[in-house]
This record gives sequence, structure tokens and C-alpha cells, in this order.
Amino acid sequence: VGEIRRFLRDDNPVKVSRSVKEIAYKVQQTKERLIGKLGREPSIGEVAEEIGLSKEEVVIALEAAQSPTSIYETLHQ
Amino acid sequence: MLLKNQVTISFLSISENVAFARVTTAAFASQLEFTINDLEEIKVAVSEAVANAIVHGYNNAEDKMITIEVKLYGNKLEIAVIDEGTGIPDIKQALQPSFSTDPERMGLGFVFMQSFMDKLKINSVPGKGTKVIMIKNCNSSIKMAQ
Amino acid sequence: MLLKNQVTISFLSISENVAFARVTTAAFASQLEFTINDLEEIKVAVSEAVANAIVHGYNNAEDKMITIEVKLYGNKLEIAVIDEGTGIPDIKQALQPSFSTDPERMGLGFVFMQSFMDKLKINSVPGKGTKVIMIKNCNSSIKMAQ
Ligand SMILES: Nc1ncnc2c1ncn2[C@@H]1O[C@H](COP(=O)(O)OP(=O)(O)O)[C@@H](O)[C@H]1O
Ligand SMILES: Nc1ncnc2c1ncn2[C@@H]1O[C@H](COP(=O)(O)OP(=O)(O)O)[C@@H](O)[C@H]1O
Ligand SMILES: [Mg+2]
Ligand SMILES: [Mg+2]
Repeated sequence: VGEIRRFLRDDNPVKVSRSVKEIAYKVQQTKERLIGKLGREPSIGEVAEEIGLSKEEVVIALEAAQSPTSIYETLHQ
Repeated sequence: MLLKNQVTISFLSISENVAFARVTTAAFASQLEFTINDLEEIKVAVSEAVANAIVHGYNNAEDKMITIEVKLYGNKLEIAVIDEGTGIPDIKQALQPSFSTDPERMGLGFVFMQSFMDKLKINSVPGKGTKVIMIKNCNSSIKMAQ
Repeated sequence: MLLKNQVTISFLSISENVAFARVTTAAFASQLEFTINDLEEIKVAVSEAVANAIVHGYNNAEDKMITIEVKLYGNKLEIAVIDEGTGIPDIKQALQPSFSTDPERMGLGFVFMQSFMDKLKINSVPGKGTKVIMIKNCNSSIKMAQ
């Protein structure tokens, strides 16, 4: 089991983990580019496909790279 | 309309879970063709509803449960935020902009929910709890362009 | 150990929900001081368990429910993935590396879960369902460094 763990740590396709900031930056760039290309706001799925991540992954990265969304949190910080 | 997918999420009434609830709902909603901007609006609406459940429904007690049901239809998202807390005695009054039972709050939560979502329904029974149902339609321009 | 937070997530047994389950569980787990690498390992383990529930537990039927319970203790994460499907008749055999009841699969799911998590427990009753419980301790080096 230890060996498998080491093997997977070093070489696992699932784990090309980019930092959330990096992803968030890429999302913004991709979104702008797609707006230019499509003439409208792209869907989250279109953006995710373009950068090769799942939609859910993109949503989480955007959240993590962002300041609070709710007035609740803004007021209670 | 046909139910395509659904999830139910139940969590403790602690403020750390506002962010979790918001992002989880948005992650699920991303299975429909929403834009990033739509998802941001959904997050704000969910944050406000969950914050209300914690602050008003449960008076900040941290050992209660909040449930979110998210349903995806063809091009429609339905979110229900449910607590078993104090309930709202006068819903019409609660919906009024800048009405709040707490003098330190702004009374804009329901206004945000209403402006960011296409439909808002509230079922509430004093002493029993509150269910806030929000519906958002999926931007049809994306669908048509595909 | 003291339970700090918990969430229960129930969703339909469709393959789109594997990504949702993985990302949501990791988002909740991130309330503990896990490294990014830890969170990636948790995601793989959850994906494998949920995929098993869909493929083996429910034979790819899309109208069944899968439940994930996530509990956060002081420095420990506990995840249970639950289905009410076929069950596993011989757990010891199922755990064997490269054992699979499906000739087209690799039989490495449980191996991944075991190697990425600190503990794996399986409760299963043929005809009733399966509960896979996984525990991961939080790397204390981060705690100490703060
Ligand atoms: N889940 C709830 N349980 C009980 N009361 C609620 C709930 N949600 C809202 N309310 C009531 O509705 C009022 C208006 O809510 P809102 O528009 O979000 O403003 P605020 O939260 O700033 O008071 C609250 O002040 C409260 O009295
Ligand atoms: N939730 C489940 N319900 C029923 N059987 C299961 C479940 N999870 C695993 N199994 C059984 O255990 C075996 C080994 O699982 P796993 O190690 O993930 O390999 P694989 O999924 O590639 O077959 C499966 O082939 C299946 O027979
Ligand atoms: Mg409010
Ligand atoms: Mg498997």
C-alpha cells in the first residue's frame, strides 16, 4: 500500500492540481475570449471545457479565489 | 417539466457553512447552462437564505440543522432552503425592503433573493420553521446558440 | 473526539454526480487544515466509492439515491458513502488488488481508497446495500507550523 501511495503521488493524472488563483485567472481570460468569439456570455460548461476542468472544479476555484459574496459575511467580518 | 437531477444537503447551523452551502449549490447548478454571472447571483441568494436560517430561524444556535434541496429541470433550477426554527409571523412585512426584526441588520436579504432569482416563494409557520423556495431559469440564448 | 461539523449529501445515482460528490466533499473537508495534496487524495477516494455505488451497487440504474455523510472532528475527517444496492457478498475478496466482478474494470478502487485514506471500513449486506467508511487524519505539521 505504501508503494501504491508513492506511485500515485508521483504520477497520477487526477492530480494535476493547479492553484485556485491560477485557475481563476485562466477562467477570467477564457471567459473574455469566449465572449469575443461567441458574442455572448459563455456558460460555465463552455468555460470549463475550454480549460479542461470539470464545471464543479471551476466553480470551487472561483469561490476560493474570491472575496465574500454575501452582505452577511461582508458585514460580519 | 422533467426532473433531471436532484440533491439534498443537510448541515449544522454554523456560520462556516454559509460558504459551503453557497458553493455546493452553485457547483450542482453548474450542470445547467448557467453563466458565471448567473452562478454568482445564485450564490448570493443562497448565502442570504442560509444566513437568515442561522440568524433569524435559529437565533445563532449552532446545533440545529439546515436543509437545502436543489432540483434541476430542463432549463430551470429550483432551490429550497429549509429550517425548523422560529418561523416568520408576517411574510409580507418580512419581504419589505429594509424591514428587519434586528435593528443592526439591513433588511435586504429577501430583496437580493428576489432580484437575483426569477421566483421567490416562502412557506413559514411560526414555531415550526421556514422554507424559502427560489427558482432561476436558464438563459435561453445559450441553449439556442448551441 | 469532538464533532466539529457535519454534512449529509444525498443525490441521484447518475454519473454526472461523481464530480459533484468529489468536489463537494473536498470543499467541506477544507475546513480542516488539509494540504492541497490531501484534498486531491480525498477526491480520488470519494470518486471511487461513488462510482462503485453507481456501477456495482445500482448496476447503473439512474433513479437510485446515494448518500454521503461527512464528519469533521478536531483533526480527523470521516466520510461514509452509502448505497441501498446489491451489496458485497465477500468483502475480503472485493478488497483484493485487481479483483473485480466486471472483467472490464481494473479492480483498483478499494486499493486507491485504502492508500489515500488512513482507514477503510466496509459494512455491506447482500440485497440491502453498502456503507463504505473512510477516515483521514489531518497532517499535524501544518497545525504546528501555524
Ligand atoms: N429563516 C427565517 N426564520 C425566521 N425569520 C426570518 C427568516 N428569514 C427571514 N426572516 C425574517 O425576515 C426579516 C427580513 O429578512 P431579510 O430581508 O433577509 O433581512 P435581514 O436578514 O437583514 O433582517 C428578518 O429580519 C427576519 O425577521
Ligand atoms: N457499492 C458497491 N456495491 C456492490 N458491490 C461493490 C460495491 N463497491 C465495490 N463492490 C465490489 O467490489 C469489487 C471491487 O471494487 P473496486 O476495487 O472498486 O474495483 P472495480 O470497481 O474496478 O471492480 C467490485 O468489482 C464489486 O464487485
Ligand atoms: Mg437576511
Ligand atoms: Mg471501483
